[in-house]
Amino acid sequence: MKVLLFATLKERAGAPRIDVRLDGATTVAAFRALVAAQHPTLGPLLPQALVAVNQEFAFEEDAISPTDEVAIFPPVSGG
Amino acid sequence: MKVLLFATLKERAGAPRIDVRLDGATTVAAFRALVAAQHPTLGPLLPQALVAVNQEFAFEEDAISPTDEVAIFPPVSGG
Amino acid sequence: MTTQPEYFDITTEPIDLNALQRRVTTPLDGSVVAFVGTVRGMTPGAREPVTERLEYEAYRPMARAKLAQVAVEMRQRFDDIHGIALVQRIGDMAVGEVVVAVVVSCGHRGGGAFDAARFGIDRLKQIVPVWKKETRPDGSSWVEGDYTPRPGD
Amino acid sequence: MTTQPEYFDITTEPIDLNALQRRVTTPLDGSVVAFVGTVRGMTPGAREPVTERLEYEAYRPMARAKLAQVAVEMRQRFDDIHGIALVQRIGDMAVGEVVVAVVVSCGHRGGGAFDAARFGIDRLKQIVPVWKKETRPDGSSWVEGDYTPRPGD
Repeated sequence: MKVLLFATLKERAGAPRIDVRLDGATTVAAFRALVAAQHPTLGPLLPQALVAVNQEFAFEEDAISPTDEVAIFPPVSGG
Repeated sequence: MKVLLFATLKERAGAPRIDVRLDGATTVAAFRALVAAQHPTLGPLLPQALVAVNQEFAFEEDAISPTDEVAIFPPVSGG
Repeated sequence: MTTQPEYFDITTEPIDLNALQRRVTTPLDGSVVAFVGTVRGMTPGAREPVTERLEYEAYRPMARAKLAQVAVEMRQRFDDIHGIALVQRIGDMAVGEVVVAVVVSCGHRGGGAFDAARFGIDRLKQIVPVWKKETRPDGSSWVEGDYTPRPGD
Repeated sequence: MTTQPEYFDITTEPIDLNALQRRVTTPLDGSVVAFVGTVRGMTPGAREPVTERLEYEAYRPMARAKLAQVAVEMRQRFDDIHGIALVQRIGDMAVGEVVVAVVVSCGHRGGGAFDAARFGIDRLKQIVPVWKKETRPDGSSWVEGDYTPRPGD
């Protein structure tokens, strides 16, 4: 699945989106581990990163399925 | 001396300024009585009216001299 | 550039909020708060609920001086604010038009700008010699102020 | 005309405060409060006191949805407010430029518009997915946010 990246994560990856292989539904916590394994360069940023699923903040036990719109980004700093 | 009027007082007098005869310095309280005597049409409005002397609010015992800039107006309602 | 820009005006021209924001904003400022007074057309519950127009007049030189006094009092109470703009429009205005603006800048959004703007509009309505006449469907009349100045005002 | 106009935007265009004021003002309103965030150039006491530019990016569809959520929360807390405009500018901005605006109308100056605007900017900075990169004389870096969303955010 395509995963959207913003700010520091986009900069570190060198791209606004990455591919993550996901075999069926999982949790945000497990998804974080998958991304770290498949994209080691993002590893140091993932523990503090926020995950959004279908444009809502998602928490560690929330579900992710391959058809969801998923984004990973640092805590927001707008305004 | 010329005395400036605003809002209800101007409307009642039919003019933005009136002449008030003043023989030397007096107090705001006495000035109010002089205006009422010389311009009876303003009489009903004077008790609640504010008096400004040289563009500062003036109070009953404050002095007025014939060379001051004096204005009479109702409580403000701007903003 | 001064860190305490000030702008006071009694004007018949429309009030430009973008221009006032630029006037008050210094390089130290990340926050600007504006209070804007507009001509309200309907006041549910009032005895005369519908306003068509308001006509404002001012004792201009005194009004300008009192705007400056309001700014002094704002700075006395809120010591982290930087720029202040106080503008009262006068003349004839229709429902929805901007009549008055109090615009204040400060460094951070948690600073004094919100409270300073609130104090500023309250104070302006107490001591700045401006009056308004209201036109309603049934006629027109002067709006009565309810503040009596005290020594020091 | 609705008495609860709303306007939400994530935009690369300059923010026009006059237009936002007009958008939120209904015939029931005599008061509009605007909080405006600007690019601060100097932050005395900070480790890196000088900012030259800020570059903002957003997760646009989510950011727009979160602006709408901020408005819902504003109405839940301040039930006398009428119009709400929430606009975040993104892209590259110089010191002094307007980055964000929270504009709220209500009937009277003693109503909820001041507190609603203050709540609105605080909440916007917590939950709207926007990030800024700061350029200083010595280089550039992303500004770190400090809020961790909770369920319901």
